[in-house]
Amino acid sequence: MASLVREHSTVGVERTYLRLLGLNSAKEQDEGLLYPTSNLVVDQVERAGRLEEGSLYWIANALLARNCSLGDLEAAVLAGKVDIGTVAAEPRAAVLKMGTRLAREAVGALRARVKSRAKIKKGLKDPAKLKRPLLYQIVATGNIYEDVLQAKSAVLDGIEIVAVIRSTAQSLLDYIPQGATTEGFGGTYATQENFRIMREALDEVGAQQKKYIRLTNYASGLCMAEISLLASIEGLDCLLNDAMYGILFRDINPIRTLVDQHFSRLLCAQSGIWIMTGEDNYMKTTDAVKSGDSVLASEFINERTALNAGLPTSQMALGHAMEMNPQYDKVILMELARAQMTRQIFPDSPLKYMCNTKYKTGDIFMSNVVDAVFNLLGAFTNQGVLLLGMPTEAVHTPWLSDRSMSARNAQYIVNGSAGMGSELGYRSDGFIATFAQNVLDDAVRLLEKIEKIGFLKAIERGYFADVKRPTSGGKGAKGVFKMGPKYFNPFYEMMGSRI
Amino acid sequence: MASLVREHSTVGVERTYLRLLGLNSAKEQDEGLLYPTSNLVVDQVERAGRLEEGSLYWIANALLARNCSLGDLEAAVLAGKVDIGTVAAEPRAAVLKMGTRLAREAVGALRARVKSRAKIKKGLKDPAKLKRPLLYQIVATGNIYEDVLQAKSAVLDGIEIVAVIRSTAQSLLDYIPQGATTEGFGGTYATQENFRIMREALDEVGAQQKKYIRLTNYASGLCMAEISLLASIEGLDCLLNDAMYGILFRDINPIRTLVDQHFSRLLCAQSGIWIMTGEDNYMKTTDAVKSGDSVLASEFINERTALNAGLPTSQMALGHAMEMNPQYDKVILMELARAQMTRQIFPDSPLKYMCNTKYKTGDIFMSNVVDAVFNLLGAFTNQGVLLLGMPTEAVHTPWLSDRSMSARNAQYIVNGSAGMGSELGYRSDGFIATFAQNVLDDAVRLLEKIEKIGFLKAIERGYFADVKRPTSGGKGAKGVFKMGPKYFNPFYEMMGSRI
Amino acid sequence: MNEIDFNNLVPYGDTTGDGALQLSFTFPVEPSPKAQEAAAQMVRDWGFSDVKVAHMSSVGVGYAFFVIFCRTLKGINFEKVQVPELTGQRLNYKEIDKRILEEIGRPIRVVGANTGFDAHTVGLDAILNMKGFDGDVGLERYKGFYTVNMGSQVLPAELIDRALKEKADAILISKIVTQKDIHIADMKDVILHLRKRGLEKRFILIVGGPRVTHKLALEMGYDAGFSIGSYPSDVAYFLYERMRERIGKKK
Amino acid sequence: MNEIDFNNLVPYGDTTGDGALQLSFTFPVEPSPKAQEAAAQMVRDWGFSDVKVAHMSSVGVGYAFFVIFCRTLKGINFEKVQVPELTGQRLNYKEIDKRILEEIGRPIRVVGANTGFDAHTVGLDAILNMKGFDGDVGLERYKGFYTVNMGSQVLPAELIDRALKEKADAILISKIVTQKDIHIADMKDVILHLRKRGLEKRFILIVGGPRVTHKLALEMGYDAGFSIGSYPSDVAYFLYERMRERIGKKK
Ligand code: B12
Ligand code: B12
Ligand SMILES: Cc1ncc(COP(=O)(O)O)c(C=O)c1O
Ligand SMILES: Cc1ncc(COP(=O)(O)O)c(C=O)c1O
Repeated sequence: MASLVREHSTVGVERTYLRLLGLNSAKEQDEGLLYPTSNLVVDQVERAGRLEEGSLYWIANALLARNCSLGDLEAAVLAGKVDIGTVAAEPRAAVLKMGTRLAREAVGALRARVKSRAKIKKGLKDPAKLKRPLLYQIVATGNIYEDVLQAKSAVLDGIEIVAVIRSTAQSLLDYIPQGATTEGFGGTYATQENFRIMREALDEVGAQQKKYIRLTNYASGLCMAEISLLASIEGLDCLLNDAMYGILFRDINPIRTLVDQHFSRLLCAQSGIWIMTGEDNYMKTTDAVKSGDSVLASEFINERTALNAGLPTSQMALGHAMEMNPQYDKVILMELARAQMTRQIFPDSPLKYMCNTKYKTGDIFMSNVVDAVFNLLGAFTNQGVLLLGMPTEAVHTPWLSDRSMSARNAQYIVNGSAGMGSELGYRSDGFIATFAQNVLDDAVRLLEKIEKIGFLKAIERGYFADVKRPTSGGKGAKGVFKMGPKYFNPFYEMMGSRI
Repeated sequence: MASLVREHSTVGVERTYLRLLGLNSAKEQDEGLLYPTSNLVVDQVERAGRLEEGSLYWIANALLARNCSLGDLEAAVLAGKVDIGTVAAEPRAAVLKMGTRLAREAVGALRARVKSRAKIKKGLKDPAKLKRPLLYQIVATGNIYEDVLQAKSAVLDGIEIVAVIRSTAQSLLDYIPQGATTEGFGGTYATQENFRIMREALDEVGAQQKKYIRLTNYASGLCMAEISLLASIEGLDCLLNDAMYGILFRDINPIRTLVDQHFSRLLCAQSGIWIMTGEDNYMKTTDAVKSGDSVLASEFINERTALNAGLPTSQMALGHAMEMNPQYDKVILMELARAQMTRQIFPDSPLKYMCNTKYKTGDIFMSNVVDAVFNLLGAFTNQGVLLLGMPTEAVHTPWLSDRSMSARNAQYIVNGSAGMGSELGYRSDGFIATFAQNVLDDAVRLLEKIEKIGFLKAIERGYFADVKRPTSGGKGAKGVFKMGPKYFNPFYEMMGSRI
Repeated sequence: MNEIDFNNLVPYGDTTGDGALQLSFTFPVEPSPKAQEAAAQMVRDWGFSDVKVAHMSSVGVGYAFFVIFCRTLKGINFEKVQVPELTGQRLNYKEIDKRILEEIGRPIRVVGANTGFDAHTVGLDAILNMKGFDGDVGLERYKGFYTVNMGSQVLPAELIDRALKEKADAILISKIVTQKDIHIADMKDVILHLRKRGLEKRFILIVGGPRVTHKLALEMGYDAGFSIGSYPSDVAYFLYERMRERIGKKK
Repeated sequence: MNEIDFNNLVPYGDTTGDGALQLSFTFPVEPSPKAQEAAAQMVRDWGFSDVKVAHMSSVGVGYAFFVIFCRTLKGINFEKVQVPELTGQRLNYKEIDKRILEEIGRPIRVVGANTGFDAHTVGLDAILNMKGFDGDVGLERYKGFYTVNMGSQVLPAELIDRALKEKADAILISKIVTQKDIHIADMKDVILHLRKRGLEKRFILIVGGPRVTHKLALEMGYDAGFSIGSYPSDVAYFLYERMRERIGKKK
């Protein structure tokens, strides 16, 4: 895996470098669509067949050639007055010098932003330092302003992490929409401006509550690394980001995913962003009782790739979920076994534990009861983050009142059971211990098999989620390229990549 | 206490003896009221100043004097043709012989009834032998026929014990209404015919389900012993019956209560009826966190008085409840501590554990969540009977759908957590253990204080529920009398009283 | 984002003006496609749109239980809703006590009871007894009140006799059970007894309980109604204000 | 006990004919006696009686959430409710398989997909894939079916092309997301595409999903709709019956 990442770059990563330099504007196209400058530039470089030196190189080159500021260059690109791909090549040494300076300044600027956020945090109580688990809810109206109302409402009801769910089609878009958006499908577009609006709102309500409120979005899909960057700039705290989710569930090219992901995680590492992994998804399409081994194996893989990007364990919110059929006998014991096992295997991770969704029905009263059990198991086993369930899970994206009910449910149970984890111990030869041990054994066996054939082969053969994905197939494959011998990328080193 | 019971009888107990002989008819009075024959007779004997020999004596006397069958005598009483109080006295030896024969036959007949019920039970699975906890729900429409529909519904939803809640005013009536009733206030009258109708309905639905369904009512108030008898005759399985409830919460004379109760429990003992005690009530008027000691002390008192009546521990469903304010921190741990403590102190009792009611609000969604926690604690700590909560507890007596929701809640949790009790152990120096130990220590101190001054004094001084009740005061005091030197009562001995 | 229309205030689901609400009920027929369609049609006949039957399941004897989501455009003109509000400022007990002793010059005398069959004393006790409610002490604790709590199942005649005997300024009753509107009947009963004896104006009349609103209380001829979550100090403040009016210190 | 009136079937709370139901909704105003009165009045304006506001609490930003219980006399004439029902007997997979091979003489060819943006494949997979649903095996397992599952986010044109190529007897689509009635729009879309190409009658058309009813499916031009809790064998039986009709074995 490491060598794949060392040898490849992608259009997504290249665009991210440009955005890191500050190229975050967009150009209005036909039908009012706003197409990002970073996409324009990478398209130009690619068209010119120059991508194998890297986009940073050609930007530095253009700056030298035109002897202008980055701002001027950006304006010229937007005005259609310059094509970065066709600017004449300057002497390599000068370009590298310029490029290194640009990169150093960019990384410095980002670090400064991160520091300034740290100040805001300092003035407030940080729930993550005071308690486990934190309470997490989603907003998903499609309209960022309505989202703001709902997010504030959630916070006032006791929520500590707000996730803005993205519009459905976005993960397969190969660019990031621009500006504030008010129409979405099952969620709200992830844009820099939407991030900013929501961040401001949460800072405001957090200040009222004297409590730091975390904001989450998705660094996933074809713009994984770019989203991580915008999230770093706008002060997001967590990002859904998974080693295999895109490959398995969105049919995105495996190499594209691995490369984008490495840089996206480097960014998270330096910005203090928690990654939240997506193992819950394995349980949506298979029987959760049986998928314990793939969940655990995936957690180990996510952990490994995150360590490669320099992410400390404390920033790895590894995912798991309570998704077994509530009608099974002893289902609560099985869920408890899995939750406790995961806690013990990853003691320092702020584990992200997700409520039951698949077996929810329109019986909103029963749904609320299943969530109560989830809350209790989550609190008892000291999970890091509870993704709270909604009584109307099987009906619609949450209404204001659904979120409020869900929060009341969690508040009662989490406060009422505080300290329970240190009160009770497990019988060492009981049903729970045996169940957990079996999952662990199965996962180890699975990982050993994967180790033998290699990660990409394992994916090709459908070891995860019963889905087979060839290494060369999938969406976004065209945006992957082998770095040329002269490829220029000082970022990995500056940001402490271990690959 | 024991000597009080040995020296006193009451009109309630006397009526019970007559009913035991078979005098269960009633006479129509003004306004259609049906006044029981047993009341008529005791009134006659009392008016004649003959009560101190006991009602059985005078019935035997009348039979001898008139040389007729009991049926004829009953008809004559109903027709107003005879006054048992004024029938001339026959020779004592003959009366005693006749009385003894009557009593022996009566007890024999009752035992035969109990045996014939045992046969019905034998053909079915008895949930009490297969699992803990059993699921208990109330019906309370006021109309016995609507009650039947709702009780069957509950059973089909998985309920194993059905309680018919009595109409409010009934506990202070000094006679038992007669016949099927269709009007009640917050409940349905307890009558022999209503018992029969509900028993038949539950036997029917139980047979369909191949499962024995238990029926409960209240042996409480001024007709405590009579209800126990009718319940024995009609095959009820459990009775709410408490050593102090009537005294404290219904202001019934203490001696009346103790005497009635002893005979009522003798009946329960011989009929295999579980008594269910009312300790939950202490928590309704005081803060449940603080009333742990009086609950536990009362359980010890109920246990002692039940043993006096020959009730085995397996028939003592001692009561307790989860009634702490859900907003307290660690409330779930405190409730768990109390539930587990009670379980360990009374390992063989089918403990009756009651859901939270007092802190329920009109937020039916949250109410359902509190019930979920109750169900889990109840199942985890292996309680004998769960009195299931209702989402609409703070709103109205349960609708059909409320009961169904409540049952779904319990089914999921009880099945899902089967065996949990043997999976987890308690830390010996933890919050839970300490909390439980303190309650036990306080209760022991309270019992020691009571022992010093005596039970009646403790009641007079308000040791329980902050209520003070003088020994000579309260309702039904007039119906208590000291047995004369010639008082005749072979029942105690025949039924194995230990007093 | 839409503006809130206060002239036609509709429920809010997740978008201003969406008029979204939830219903649940049981039909006394077996669950079936026909039952589902009947439920949906009935809800549409009631005037709701976008009717979604989210859940249908069998309840016990085979009745059909439904959870339904729907919308409405028919809101309420919020501007025009009139409701008498208890204006009572909230003061703490010491301050109220001080004012009573200073301005009224003697303790206010109150007699309280649960009338009718109602035996739920917790609410009345919370207002009257020493201990109070949720940290707010009861009237008994005030120097500014003389309190008699007659407890439960008291007849109106007994209550009035006692109030006269105690020279009470105010009568407080509690109504918790509401089945078949028994609380309304019992509230009326007390008023009728007072009227019969020509005492309608004699006492400040207060009623409390979970289904009692101030509006209902006024309509029934009481001076105030206190509902869920009332504190003794709310009641104390109201009584203090009324007493000031009675002795002519304020109109 | 009252008799059930099927000509005016009303909800059942705890007494036949009581018409009892539960509502909940949120008002975009602070909780207050005025908000409570407004909520109660609105529910009365909707035609309900005995309106009990059981609960009012503040939601997040200070909106008022209500739980209300009330009654209605306005039921539905149950006798007159018309609903097409899927008559499908329930047979097990082996029996259906046997009949298909005997009576149809060849496997029934089906192509399935999630159309539009919908990526929820679990429901469709439950019907089509080997594994099936809740112990009931999927069509892929039958000898009597040839099954193609195109997965998610398939365009109508692609689906139809594939169905033609596979010489399919039936097309099965799944619609799970229902926000803004997208499931209806997507269902229409497939029909329009078929119509444009003159293929409306060519395939047996089946649609499934949690908010799909058989009635809705028929109205939209499909042959059948399958909702929550459908089993592969239900679908298999329906297809077998339709195929018999198509080959003229049954009218
Ligand atoms: C505790 C309780 C009991 C206890 C009462 C103990 C006691 N001494 O009070 C016991 C176990 C004895 C009991 C018995 C019964 N109960 Co009960 N009980 C309850 C319960 C669980 C809590 C009530 C309570 O204490 N609330 C806490 C207090 C603080 O709240 P509150 O009363 O609303 O008071 C506040 C305000 O309303 C206001 N307020 C109230 N009174 C007053 C008076 C004044 C002057 C003022 C200013 C303010 C004020 O201020 C208070 C503080 O904020 C409720 C369910 C529930 N959660 O509400 C059922 C409930 C009230 N009971 C009910 C019933 C039916 C009964 C029985 C009839 C059942 C039976 N057949 O056996 C019996 C008979 C009682 C009778 N004769 O009235 C029903 C009533 C249904 C209805 N809507 O009509 C309820 C709703 C339960 C249910 N869903 O079935 N009950
Ligand atoms: C699992 C799941 C997912 C998984 C899907 C994995 C997969 N490969 O299918 C993942 C995590 C990917 C996902 C993503 C999203 N989801 Co989703 N998801 C669910 C969930 C939890 C369960 C659905 C499910 O699998 N049910 C089990 C199956 C067996 O039931 P079923 O689909 O109803 O199928 C049965 C019948 O309907 C019928 N049937 C169904 N199809 C067919 C077809 C035929 C031919 C036949 C005969 C029968 C038939 O037979 C089946 C068996 O009985 C539901 C919530 C819930 N509990 O319902 C939300 C839910 C459906 N999702 C929702 C949303 C909004 C999304 C997202 C848009 C959120 C976002 N912005 O990221 C995304 C995007 C997905 C997209 N592009 O469509 C909403 C939809 C809201 C609405 N009413 O419109 C729901 C209701 C959750 C919610 N409350 O917000 N989701
Ligand atoms: C890691 C990850 N990314 C993304 C998503 C969201 O889906 P989409 O691919 O539509 O953005 C999920 C959903 O659970 C996820 O776990
Ligand atoms: C022992 C006992 N008896 C009776 C009752 C019922 O009340 P009443 O006295 O109105 O019959 C209860 C209620 O909890 C009880 O616990």
